[in-house]
Amino acid sequence: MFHFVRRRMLSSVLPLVAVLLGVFVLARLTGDPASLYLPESATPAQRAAFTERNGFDDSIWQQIADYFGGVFQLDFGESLRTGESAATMALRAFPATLQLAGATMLIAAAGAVVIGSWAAFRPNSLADRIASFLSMTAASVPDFWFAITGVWIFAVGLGALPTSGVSDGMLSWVLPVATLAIRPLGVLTQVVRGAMVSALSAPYVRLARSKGAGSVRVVSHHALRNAAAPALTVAGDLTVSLVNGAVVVETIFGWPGIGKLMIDSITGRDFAVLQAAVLLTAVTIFVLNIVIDVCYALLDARVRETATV
Amino acid sequence: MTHTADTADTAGTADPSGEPLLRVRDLTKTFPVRSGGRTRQLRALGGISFDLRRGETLGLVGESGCGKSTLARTLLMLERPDSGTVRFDGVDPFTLRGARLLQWRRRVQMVFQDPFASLNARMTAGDIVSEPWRTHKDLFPSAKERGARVRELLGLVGLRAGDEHRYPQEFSGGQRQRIGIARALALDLSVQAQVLNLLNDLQRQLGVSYVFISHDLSVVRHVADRVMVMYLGGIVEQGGTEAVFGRALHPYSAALMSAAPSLDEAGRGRQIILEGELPSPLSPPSGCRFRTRCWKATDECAAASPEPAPDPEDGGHTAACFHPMGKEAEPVPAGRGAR
Amino acid sequence: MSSLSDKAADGRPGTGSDAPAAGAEPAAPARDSRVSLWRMLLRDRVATAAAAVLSLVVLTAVFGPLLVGSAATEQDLDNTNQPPFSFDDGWLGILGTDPLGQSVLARLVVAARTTFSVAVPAVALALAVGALVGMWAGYHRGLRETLAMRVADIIMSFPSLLMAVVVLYVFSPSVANLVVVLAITRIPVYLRTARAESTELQSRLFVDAARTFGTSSGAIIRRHVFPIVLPTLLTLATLEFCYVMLAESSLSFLGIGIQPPDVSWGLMVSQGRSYLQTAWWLTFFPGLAIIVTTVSATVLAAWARLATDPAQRWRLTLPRRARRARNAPAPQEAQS
Amino acid sequence: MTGTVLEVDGLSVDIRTPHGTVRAVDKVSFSARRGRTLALLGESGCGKSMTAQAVVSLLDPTAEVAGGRVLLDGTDLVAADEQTRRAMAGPELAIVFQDALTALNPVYTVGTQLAEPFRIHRGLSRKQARREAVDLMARVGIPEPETRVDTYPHQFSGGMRQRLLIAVAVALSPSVLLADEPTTALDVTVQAQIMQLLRELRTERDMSVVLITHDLALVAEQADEVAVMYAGNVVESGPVREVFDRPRHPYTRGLLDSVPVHAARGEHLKSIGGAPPDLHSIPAGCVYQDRCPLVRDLCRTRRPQPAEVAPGRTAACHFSAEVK
Amino acid sequence: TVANSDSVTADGDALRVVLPEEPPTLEPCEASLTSTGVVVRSNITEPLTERHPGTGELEPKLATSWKRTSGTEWTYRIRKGVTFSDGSRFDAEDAAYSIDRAVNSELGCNVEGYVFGDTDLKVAAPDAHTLTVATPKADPILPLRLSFIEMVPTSTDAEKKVREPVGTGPYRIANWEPGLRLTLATNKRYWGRAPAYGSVDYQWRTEGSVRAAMIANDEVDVATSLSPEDGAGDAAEQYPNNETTALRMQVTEPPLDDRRVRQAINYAIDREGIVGSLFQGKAKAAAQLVPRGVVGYNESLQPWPTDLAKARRLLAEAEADGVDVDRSIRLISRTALFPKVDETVQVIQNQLNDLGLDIDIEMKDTAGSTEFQERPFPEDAGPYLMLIQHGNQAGDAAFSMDQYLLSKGYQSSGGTAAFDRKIGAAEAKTGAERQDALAEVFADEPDEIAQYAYVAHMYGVIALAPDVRYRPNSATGDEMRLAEFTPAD
Ligand SMILES: Nc1ncnc2c1ncn2[C@@H]1O[C@H](COP(=O)(O)OP(=O)(O)OP(=O)(O)O)[C@@H](O)[C@H]1O
Ligand SMILES: Nc1ncnc2c1ncn2[C@@H]1O[C@H](COP(=O)(O)OP(=O)(O)OP(=O)(O)O)[C@@H](O)[C@H]1O
Ligand SMILES: [Mg+2]
Ligand SMILES: [Mg+2]
Repeated sequence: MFHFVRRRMLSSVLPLVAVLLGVFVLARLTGDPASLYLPESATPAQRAAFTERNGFDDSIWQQIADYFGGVFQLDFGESLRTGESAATMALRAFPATLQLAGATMLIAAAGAVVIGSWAAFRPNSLADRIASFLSMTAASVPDFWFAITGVWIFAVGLGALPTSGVSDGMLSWVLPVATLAIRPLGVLTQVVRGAMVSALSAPYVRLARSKGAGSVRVVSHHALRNAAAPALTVAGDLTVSLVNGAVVVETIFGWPGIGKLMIDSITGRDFAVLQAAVLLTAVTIFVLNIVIDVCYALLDARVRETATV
Repeated sequence: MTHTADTADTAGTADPSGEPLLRVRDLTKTFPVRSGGRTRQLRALGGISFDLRRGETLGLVGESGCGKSTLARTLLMLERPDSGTVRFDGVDPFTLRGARLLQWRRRVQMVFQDPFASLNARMTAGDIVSEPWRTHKDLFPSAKERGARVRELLGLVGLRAGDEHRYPQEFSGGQRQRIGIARALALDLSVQAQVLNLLNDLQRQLGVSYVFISHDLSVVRHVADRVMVMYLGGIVEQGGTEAVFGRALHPYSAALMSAAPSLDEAGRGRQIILEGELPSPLSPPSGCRFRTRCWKATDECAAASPEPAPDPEDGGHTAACFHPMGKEAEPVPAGRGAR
Repeated sequence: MSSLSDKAADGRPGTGSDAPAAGAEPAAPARDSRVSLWRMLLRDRVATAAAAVLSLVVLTAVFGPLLVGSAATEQDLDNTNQPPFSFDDGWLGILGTDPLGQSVLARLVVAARTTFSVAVPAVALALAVGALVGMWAGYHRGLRETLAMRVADIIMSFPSLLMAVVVLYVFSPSVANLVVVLAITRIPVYLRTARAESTELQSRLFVDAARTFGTSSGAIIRRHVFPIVLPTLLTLATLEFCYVMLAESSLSFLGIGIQPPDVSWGLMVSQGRSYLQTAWWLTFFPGLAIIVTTVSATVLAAWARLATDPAQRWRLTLPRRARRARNAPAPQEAQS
Repeated sequence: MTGTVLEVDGLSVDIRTPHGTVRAVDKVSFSARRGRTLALLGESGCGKSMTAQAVVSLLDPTAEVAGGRVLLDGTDLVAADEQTRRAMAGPELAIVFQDALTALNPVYTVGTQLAEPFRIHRGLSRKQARREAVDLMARVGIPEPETRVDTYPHQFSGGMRQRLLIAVAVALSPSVLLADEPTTALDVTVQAQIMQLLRELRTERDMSVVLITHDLALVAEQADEVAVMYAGNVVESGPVREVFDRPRHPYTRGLLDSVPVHAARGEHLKSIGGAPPDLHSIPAGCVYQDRCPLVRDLCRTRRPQPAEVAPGRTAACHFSAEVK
Repeated sequence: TVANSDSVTADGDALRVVLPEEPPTLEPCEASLTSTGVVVRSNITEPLTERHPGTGELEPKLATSWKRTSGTEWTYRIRKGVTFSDGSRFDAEDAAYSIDRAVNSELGCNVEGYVFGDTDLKVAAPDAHTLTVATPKADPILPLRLSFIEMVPTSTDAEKKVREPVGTGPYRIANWEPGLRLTLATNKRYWGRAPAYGSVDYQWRTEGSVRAAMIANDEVDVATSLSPEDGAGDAAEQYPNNETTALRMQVTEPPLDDRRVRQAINYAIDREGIVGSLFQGKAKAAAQLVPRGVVGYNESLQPWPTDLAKARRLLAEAEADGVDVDRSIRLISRTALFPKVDETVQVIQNQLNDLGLDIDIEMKDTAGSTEFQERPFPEDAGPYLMLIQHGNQAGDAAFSMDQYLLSKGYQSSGGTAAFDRKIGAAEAKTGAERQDALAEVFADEPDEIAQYAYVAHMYGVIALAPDVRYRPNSATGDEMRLAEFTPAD
């Protein structure tokens, strides 16, 4: 297992470099930030000074070298917008996103496992159909619509929750997490249901029943672990998109996360911050993918032996 | 329990004397097995040599996991051997490319061991049987012809009209096996209707050669001209069917023959029940592979591995054993599970 | 010994030389297991409804714009934000009007076409590329697999919004560019799934069987891997279809999505967002359209997945029918 | 009959297919006695596995019991509620499935799976159950059980897996063990080992074994009684020796004749012409009529019911006396 | 309702404000950026003089008096007894330093471009309470310009912009948790009257309806930049906000280089329709670039009437003269420029399409639109119309004209030398003459240049909790003076 993780990590180094390089190049394709940050009146000399100060006048190779040199020291430069260190800004915003993503996936996964298994246990029953319908609907609700409606119903209408912000402890989490979780919950429920339906008709389930195992035991001990792999793949993809920025939710609820930071730095052509944020999320995503692969291996001994990196 | 019939068709007549159709020498195949971060070599085939003559049926028997399927898969180029040579009509099939490879593919077919897994569950029986023609498009250009041909082939193996529209899981295990046979025959242009009572019927007419792999010794005895007995990746005994079945030289062969159940009490001799499992191919025993389970084993067996030696009375019957079985039934030591 | 061994002997003694060949036996009544999909669909009420809704939506997308003509862009500033369910302005006003006095119904209809012309090609493109590369990588394994997976990692860890902003900044927003952006960012989803399944399938015996007749790897992928992976991918695609519609609306929010006067459901939801308090219908109906369309597509995909899998097909029989069958007289008793 | 633990009486099983419901098992009756082996013998597809699955109430969702009783020590399992059935599954009634090689759950160690019956029925702790699992593994002849208990199914060879499944089945010393082709995928040496194991366990625990197979020789060697099935019907039953020495149903006769053991190499085997009827179109009258050498008009109209042809023997043939 | 657990609000002495976005920085020389200025100006830092949003008159702040001491020089008397919140004294030295830093340095301050262009100032502090500022050319409104410069102590970094400045204002920065909240506390050393609220807590939410919901849910006391639809209900207050929307036409590109086409566009736009339906009367159809209250506003100008027939006639004439009126024209604007910008753009597009032009909408983000909005304009952009919103924070039309009407103005697509001279002459005047001359420029623009199709003078919406008193004024959007908020009694 250790071997596997190490090899997997090594094989992620090059892609990470590619991501960093890609961000560098792509960001620069969006135009010169000078016009955004310099006053309209800026003289050519001022423009030149700005360009020089930010190193935009060096040859592209020099810039790339400086950039990667900085990356190794976790120095991404300073934000054009705020003047702060880009790395600081990214590191400050990231925990909020991770917490949000973590809570969301926890709830979505738990809900999906319970609802999905329950629906799969009696395929085509009324309960199954209702659960399936609801999960499909959940998967297609526009999130900002859900969020704003939620704010007006639960915060303003019922007064049960704060509208937004992070200052009300657990209550502050309810609406953002609900908004974020609704689609993953819907999608995962469908995946779990599908996987459970097949797992429940597998020969080992019949063997378990022949030992006198009851329904709960059959589902929880036998089918679930076998059904976990496809659910894990999808859950991974969903988590990735959460880590990559829950822009809408962070924007609406004033949640100071990396998604909002990224979008602000994109619209603000704030390359340094963008690069720091992308590196942070990319590393997290790579780690996440490795964790998922390890989970596969933990779930199923056969994977341990055949896994290629 | 049968499994593989590698039907190698030569489209000629049986010619037991001439150059062998298939000549295999010193074939070895190991699989890398990863465990605990370490990669170990599993020796599935450890130096296999034999000839398959034209029009001959070669029976291949042996304990589960001894490498029979691996040998068949290697002959079919589904696995690449580590060393050793395969000559088919004097040509090494592993060097073939393009049209010549396709031509070769037409001539060698395999019926798979596992009738559950070797048929694609999403294809109907008809699709499965006609699948080879999708690669070899020249064979039956018209759809109508193909349909008729599929029905004919299915009929040959004892399925009925209308069955070509059914899916594998709607057939019983035996019927699935027959679909596999029909598929293997699909590329054989000259198979005619009403021929497949026994595989050797076909053989008689077409000179098809078979490598017939089976756990069912009575069937092997019935169809094979010659028999090879494998144990742990190596051939321990080979010879004419009657010679081997009549008087097994190698203790393993003897145990194998004795273990087969028999319908009539008279034919039922003392069963030698081997103790323990096949030793791990990851760490085969030194010297003779069988010595760990052999009641005749001596120090000599651990020291050196026996070479195939011919039976003094029958040159075509060889066994790799230092202590071959004698002519008379030998007493099997108690505690060895004899019944 | 083993005489009626189904495994070995059945091929032999079961059919003696006296066994008639196929032609000789009276043709059995057609027991074609490929029951007409159509009939199976009609048997499943929910799936039928889903298919009907989906066809309606597709027809609307194709022919609807012809019907409503230019009503979708006919502004009427004296008649803005009219609530729905009133016939004062004729049938086009049934779903209310927007802040420009345009008919919400007409816009929904026109938006259906735009939405489809973005979402369908985007999903199809991502599906095609992801599935092909994924199946190829999973089938061949080794370096090719590692390579494809790492490329997928790269795309995944790239903020898709950045990609969108860049592409649309450099090439200006158009339906085609939108499609390309949305497609590229969603490729990994299909790629990973296709790879996982194809890795498993390539070791199956029926794939080996195909290899023995010299079938090329491309043909094996096409014939054995693809049909088995496809249902999973289609299920995924319906979910993605919805995702793409929503993603397109967030691009609209940033101003780099569909540009007015073109209109898509996502754009409608995004634009109506600021009127949630005063004109709920502006977001409700397009949101409903998205939900109804994806739910129908998902239901249909789930159904198709079962219907095209011979081993799963029985599930489409309702449990109620089964119970009735239990009480019915056995067929043989009826005969004898 | 004395010592009868399992009595199957008129059991029928229906399967739902795309073309309607078919009857795969039709009013099958047999009984199994303590300490004895009953063989259920029949051609592939004749309904043996269906019968076994119906007995343990573990039919596929497409199939269901359409009638009859399964009496286990007097309790009718068909009528019993889920609770009762579950309580009996394991300590009273156990089964080794035909698709045994895939029946072990690939993601759990064999130890966990072997321990499960003890955890469910005896409420043993994890540790105690593991102890029992190790003992069981030793009992079915798996070397080094202490280390192998923590390994996964795919690390075992086919023969060992088969033994593990038998171990699961006999864990709680059931009164009845149904073994559905337990050796199909195995070579004869392993088959012999497993048969020996079953024999020992049977004696040791005074079990009743129902051995399902298509292998006549195996039946001859292992079973005390046999029930021959054809197209979902039991066509003949009785003590093995008697049935094989003097079959009273033409199908049994045909089976015995087609065994290749006496035939010389290359010679045509005798075989039963034709194929079993399609389940969708089982003829009225005798199910064997299309392949029967003795067929008369009567056979085409009336289905023969199993009738006692000798003490302890039944045959379902109008002309059983004529069978040679 | 959930009690807000915020400690600062617990004593009831805090004002809670929600803004649309977090100030990227509080650097005073960036205060002409709306999101920075609204927090900083006159709250944390103060200028020498301050323009009264109602009267338009300059009022003393950190300067007690000022006068023109020569053609190009102005002299300020600096207020005594003022200290910065860090305790250091404020004197002319600091004032000179602040002006130097903002206008003459390489910092690239926003205020520099916004107010001074490329003019450099000569600043001197002859004694602790006297400040002189000289311009190369005579500038009658220099005090107005200088009122944009916030005073900082000499200890402020000269090389780098600062995020958290020290100032003389009634409040100081108490705590800034980036991304979360910004808290201001009263400056105990403040020279003026202590403000009513002991602390101010800023938060930010992008969605207007969420800001409105926060008011409804009593989570904040003040919500800014709302749109009437956001649902603030009775809490909402509308006010004319200084901003004017207009369509700038690229006068160099055919067919927009033809004045008849530009006039046709002007005739085709239904301003009353936009104002009436889209803005529900909360705006005023515009005939010029600045609203009432700005020096130079011309009372007598009437918006262009909507006359589609005439517009079409003009267009036909142009076409007859070989102008390629079929060329497709881009209609560019910025997302979220003002509430309902999307709708406005669509209406305009629709009306221009009716006229017979081929208009394509392109909504861009800030960076993207800036490129088209400011000189140097992108080459090969083709003809385009730019929907802009201009807010004259200074109260003098000269600021608008320099940028928007001069032929080389940073945001002007062109003009004529004659017109440039007219503007120059008007800007050189003072007093009532100045008003008339600037008004004259606005009156002549449609005939001489017709670079713009003015759309509307805009209104802002602010929501206040019932227990807060505040009267929004035209400057509220850019400079929200916290000292003007008082609790209701
Ligand atoms: N792909 C593989 N990787 C690792 N080991 C393998 C692989 N294929 C086969 N083996 C091992 O090689 C040996 C020979 O296997 P093979 O399938 O040839 O046996 P067999 O004689 O056909 O057995 P059976 O009678 O059960 O079919 C076994 O120990 C098996 O575990
Ligand atoms: N899903 C199904 N659809 C249609 N027919 C089925 C299905 N499952 C089983 N059958 C049929 O039911 C009959 C009885 O099957 P069963 O599995 O009991 O046979 P068996 O006697 O165990 O055969 P084998 O020796 O091959 O295991 C067979 O004819 C089979 O074709
Ligand atoms: Mg094999
Ligand atoms: Mg069976």
